[in-house]
Amino acid sequence: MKDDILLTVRSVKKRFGRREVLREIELDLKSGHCLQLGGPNGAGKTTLLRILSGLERPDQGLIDCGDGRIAWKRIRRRLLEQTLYLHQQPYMFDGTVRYNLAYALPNRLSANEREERIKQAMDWAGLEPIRNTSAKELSGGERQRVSLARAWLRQPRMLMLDEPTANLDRESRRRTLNLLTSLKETGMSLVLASHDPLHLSTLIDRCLLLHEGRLVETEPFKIMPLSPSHLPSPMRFTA
Amino acid sequence: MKDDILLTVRSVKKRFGRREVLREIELDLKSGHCLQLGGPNGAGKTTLLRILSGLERPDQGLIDCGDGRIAWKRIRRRLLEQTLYLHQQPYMFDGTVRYNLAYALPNRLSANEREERIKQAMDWAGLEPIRNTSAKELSGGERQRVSLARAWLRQPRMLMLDEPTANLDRESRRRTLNLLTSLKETGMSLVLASHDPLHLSTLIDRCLLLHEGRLVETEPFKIMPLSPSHLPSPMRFTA
Amino acid sequence: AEEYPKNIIRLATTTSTDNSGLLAALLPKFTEASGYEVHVIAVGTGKALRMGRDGDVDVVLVHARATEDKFVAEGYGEKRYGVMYNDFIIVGPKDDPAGIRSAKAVTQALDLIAQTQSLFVSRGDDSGTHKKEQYLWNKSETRPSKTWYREAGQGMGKVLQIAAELDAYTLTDRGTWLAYHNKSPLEIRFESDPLLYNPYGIIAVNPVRHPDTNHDGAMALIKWFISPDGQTMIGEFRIGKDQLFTPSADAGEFAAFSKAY
Amino acid sequence: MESLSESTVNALALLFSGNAELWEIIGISFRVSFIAITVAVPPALMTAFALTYLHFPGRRLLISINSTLLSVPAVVVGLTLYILLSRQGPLGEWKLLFTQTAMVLGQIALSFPILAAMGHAALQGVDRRAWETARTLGAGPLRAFSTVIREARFGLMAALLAAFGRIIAEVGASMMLGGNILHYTRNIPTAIALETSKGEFSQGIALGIVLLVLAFTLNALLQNFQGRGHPVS
Amino acid sequence: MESLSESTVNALALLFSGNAELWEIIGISFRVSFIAITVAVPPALMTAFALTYLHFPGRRLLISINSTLLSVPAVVVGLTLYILLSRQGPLGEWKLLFTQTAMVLGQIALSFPILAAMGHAALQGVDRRAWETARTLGAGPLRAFSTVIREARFGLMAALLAAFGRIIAEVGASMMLGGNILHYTRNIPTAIALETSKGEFSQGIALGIVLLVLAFTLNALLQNFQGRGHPVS
Ligand SMILES: Nc1ncnc2c1ncn2[C@@H]1O[C@H](COP(=O)(O)OP(=O)(O)OP(=O)(O)O)[C@@H](O)[C@H]1O
Ligand SMILES: Nc1ncnc2c1ncn2[C@@H]1O[C@H](COP(=O)(O)OP(=O)(O)OP(=O)(O)O)[C@@H](O)[C@H]1O
Ligand SMILES: [Mg+2]
Ligand SMILES: [Mg+2]
Repeated sequence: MKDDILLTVRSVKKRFGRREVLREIELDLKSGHCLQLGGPNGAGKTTLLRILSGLERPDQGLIDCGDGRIAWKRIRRRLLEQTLYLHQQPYMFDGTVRYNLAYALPNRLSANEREERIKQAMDWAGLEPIRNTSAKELSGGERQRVSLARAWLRQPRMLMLDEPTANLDRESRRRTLNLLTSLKETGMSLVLASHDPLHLSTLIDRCLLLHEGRLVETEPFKIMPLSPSHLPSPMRFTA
Repeated sequence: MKDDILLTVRSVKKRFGRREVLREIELDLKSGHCLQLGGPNGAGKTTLLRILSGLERPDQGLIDCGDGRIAWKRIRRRLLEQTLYLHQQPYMFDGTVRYNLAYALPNRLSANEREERIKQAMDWAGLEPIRNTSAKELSGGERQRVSLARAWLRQPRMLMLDEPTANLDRESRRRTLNLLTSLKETGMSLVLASHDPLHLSTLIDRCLLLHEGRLVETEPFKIMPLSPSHLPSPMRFTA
Repeated sequence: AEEYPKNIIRLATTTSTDNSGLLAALLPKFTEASGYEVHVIAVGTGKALRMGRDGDVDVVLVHARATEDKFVAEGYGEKRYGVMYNDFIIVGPKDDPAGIRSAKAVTQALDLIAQTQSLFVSRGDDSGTHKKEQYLWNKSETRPSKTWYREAGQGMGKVLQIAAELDAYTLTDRGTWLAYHNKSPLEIRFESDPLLYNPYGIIAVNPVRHPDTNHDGAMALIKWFISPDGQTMIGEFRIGKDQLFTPSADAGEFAAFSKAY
Repeated sequence: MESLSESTVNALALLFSGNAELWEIIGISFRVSFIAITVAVPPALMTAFALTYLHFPGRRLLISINSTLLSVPAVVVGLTLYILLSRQGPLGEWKLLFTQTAMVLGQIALSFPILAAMGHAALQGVDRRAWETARTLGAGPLRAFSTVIREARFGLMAALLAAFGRIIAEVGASMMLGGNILHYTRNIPTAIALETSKGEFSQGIALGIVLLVLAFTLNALLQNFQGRGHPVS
Repeated sequence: MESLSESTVNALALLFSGNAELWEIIGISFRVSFIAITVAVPPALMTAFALTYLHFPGRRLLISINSTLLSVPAVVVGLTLYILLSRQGPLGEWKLLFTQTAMVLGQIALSFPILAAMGHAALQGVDRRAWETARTLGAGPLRAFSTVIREARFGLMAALLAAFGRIIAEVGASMMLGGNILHYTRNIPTAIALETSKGEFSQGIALGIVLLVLAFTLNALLQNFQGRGHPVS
């Protein structure tokens, strides 16, 4: 299963107004790999993750998740099916914590299975005491945990994580690392945008830096040089 | 100016439904001091900061910011005048980045002064290139930077920072540290809730941990023990 | 599409016949006798005739003689049958500022109103009453002027209310007045002039033009209205002790009618 | 003149004594308006959704046109439909004039712009992450749509109430299209208009109060479903 | 029957040829409705704000009552004011009946519940952090209030348009309180009602079109101020 390429990205571009945020994105995402996406604020990390999840439409370029060249509409549907994007600021549906978790469950499960899995997710994320609280009222870290628990319940093929450990306390970070590690072992691919990758460093297979709208390879833990002038010229990567 | 006590908090309580989030908060905040507020997710850090900023009403207890015992309505007005609360997830007004910054300026300034200060704030936060972007579209880090720039423009007596460095890149964190250090030197008091206080460690005068609704003193960098059972019994602090 | 059932007759009529309660008193008897049900659509004379012209109703009962004749002449309606009449009156404030109580003729009454510039409220809605009023102003020597003449553009009941509020004169049919006079501070200030005669006619919509109207029903209704039974009932209809309408159907017409249908 | 309180009491007495004619009028009112709103809601919601989530040419124009439709007087709506449905009109074949169906059509035309305009405003107020989160959590477009609607339910309910209030109380179009025929198309507002035109004010007020009482009951019921009625701050 | 397009052309020709009587009617319509909405907006906004941001006993009840008021037929509003203002009524001294002032009062009563209910829904949709951020950045209650209103302007504009559309097009109350007196209180909707009651359908339609054209122009102007008309996603 490993080494399957789940996602191929070629010369993807995206602009907002007159600002070219992504100029030429080239990327291959392998099954069971974790890719760390670095870059300063406003570099385009969120934009790229959203494109890879089918939430944002690129202006140009090719994205292939196993179906070859198809129209964006179909690619979009495939991406939405296969990936899960974890918002940088998670959105909670109006309802209890339990409602928010149940939302992510696949339809085909039986009532018992659903209960079982929701219970597991709550235990993992420590949400049991607040299962009936309105999710809109949760603290920052609790929201982040609900968001991660939803990802675990959904179990997509690819997981796009936008700052998953921001707002989490130390214990939750440890658990998140464990969770992501086990998910990765099942063959799930992860793309991680984070300014604090330290907590998840054992997870990361490769580090990429978004520099002037291109992806450049960089060494782990040097992902945020203050002056990026010495960087190598852009090239293609296989994560 | 230093060592003035700006804020005295006595046995403040707050519950949400049946959950007692704050049980017995005792705190003195001195001018020019920085206090780090620790505690796991859902401990009540945000709730406490919001109470201290006049945004949330405590169920019980005494808060004194120099006027003695007065009705909550008046305390609230005083707190709103003297403190600024930096939301854990900053809110951007519908408008450009420039509009959002200008909002925080005191009214009494002349047009020239306003321009000057907005320019300084933009330079500091690196917002010049996106001054006319709609603030609702900003990236996570950019929002955080606008939020900090607004705090600098407002220059309150006390600053309540809720996860100010989450989502910030390395350079922005460095600048934030510089900013907060210089603000502190002018006599401003800071209360900082953060799961990543490392970046701001040189700033912190004292660390407090929210434990079961009470504040307990702890050593810097040990603020988040995984099992808080060995903690000392609650006591009163002067920060 | 839902077919309008054949036992239903659609009657467009003026508000005066409906609001006075006449139809509510008469029609159940007709239904009992004939089996037809009557849907009453109460609107102004102009609109009632318009509905007949477009074939949206089966029969019309209105009071605007000249317009009715034109309606028949243009082939929209079959034949006009006289049913009943009442008369118009001028009502006004108790103290009668224009002093029309002593007027000899209705035209003189109107002249007095104009000369004293007393407020006068007009229907202004092209109804039978409005047409009559315009006819009377034309007969008189003076013309309305904006300063004291108010065109309300509403039904008779509303105009009576407006006149009451403004302490103004107005021309009304006796039927509506009798229905209202208990609630109104106004009083009859002028009556009994041959020019104020107000006849009501009933006309079936021309089945040649509109084959899908309920012509049989329309004829049954007309027949009943002009039959001795119907005529008696019209004559016996009272509000309090006042008779509202005087039956006026032509017996010869009824005889001819009975022969034909 | 009968006093207001007196006529209120009389009206309620009539209502609860099961006066058949009154209940018939009430029944017609609610039947017609319920059908109209039921038919109008789905396309109006779709329109509101399209205006909120789809970029397409002429979008702004459509919004403008829709808000303009809000200012179409009911009599004009009634008149236009009247001309269409009259025997002479293009749809005269259907023989709908002076039936409840015609009233339903009129009320649909009246409620649609309100539902679409207010629905648009309500959906516009929902964070776009609601839609995205639903989709990325595996919801199909339909489920995501219903999730967004759920998030906007407070505003949508206001839209529903405003639209229902408008048509249940509307007199111009009902009068013109239904003809105010007793037992068939006389509903509460046309009955009120009739009574007041006869100068029977207290009857009119009484019917108005009946309408109010029923509307209030309905509202209270709906608000229970609505949930988020608590203040923001 | 004159065709629809023909009467449209005729109406517009009348409009632009400066037909005095037509423009007088238009003037009365807009004058009355503008004054009414100007008077109604501030208290309605206050109410909406209180419903959104203040906890007070009876809040839910007030919301229910307000939504219920949406279903009050215009004729009932008209009738109630009529009884108050008539000679026999408690305010008969003022001699307001059948004046434009009476029409203004009626339209205020009609627009208030719409403005309050839709305004409440719009304000409820604004993130509570908007208010908090404003206050904590040093804005006084008044400035924070106007900031929240600015954030909700899309929904509030929809409320304004709906309310204005309702009263500019409303016929029942205007007819009853104004009396449809030519040169004094005849406005567009009552004029339309009059024309159609005469069976002059094309005249009625023509006036309706005049109203539409003017409403559309007004809408287009307002939308320019509004700004956030772009789709959410
Ligand atoms: N919808 C939009 N309209 C206009 N500009 C946008 C939009 N979305 C993003 N941007 C801009 O594009 C740039 C890239 O944004 P993005 O959110 O991808 O950055 P990021 O790398 O995730 O930053 P951060 O580390 O701060 O989260 C930013 O400057 C942002 O202001
Ligand atoms: N308005 C509210 N209604 C109900 N519960 C609330 C409300 N606000 C906060 N809570 C609950 O109170 C607890 C404390 O919340 P608070 O936001 O203060 O935590 P925190 O210490 O800031 O957590 P984090 O580190 O995750 O930001 C949480 O469990 C939260 O769910
Ligand atoms: Mg980002
Ligand atoms: Mg918090």
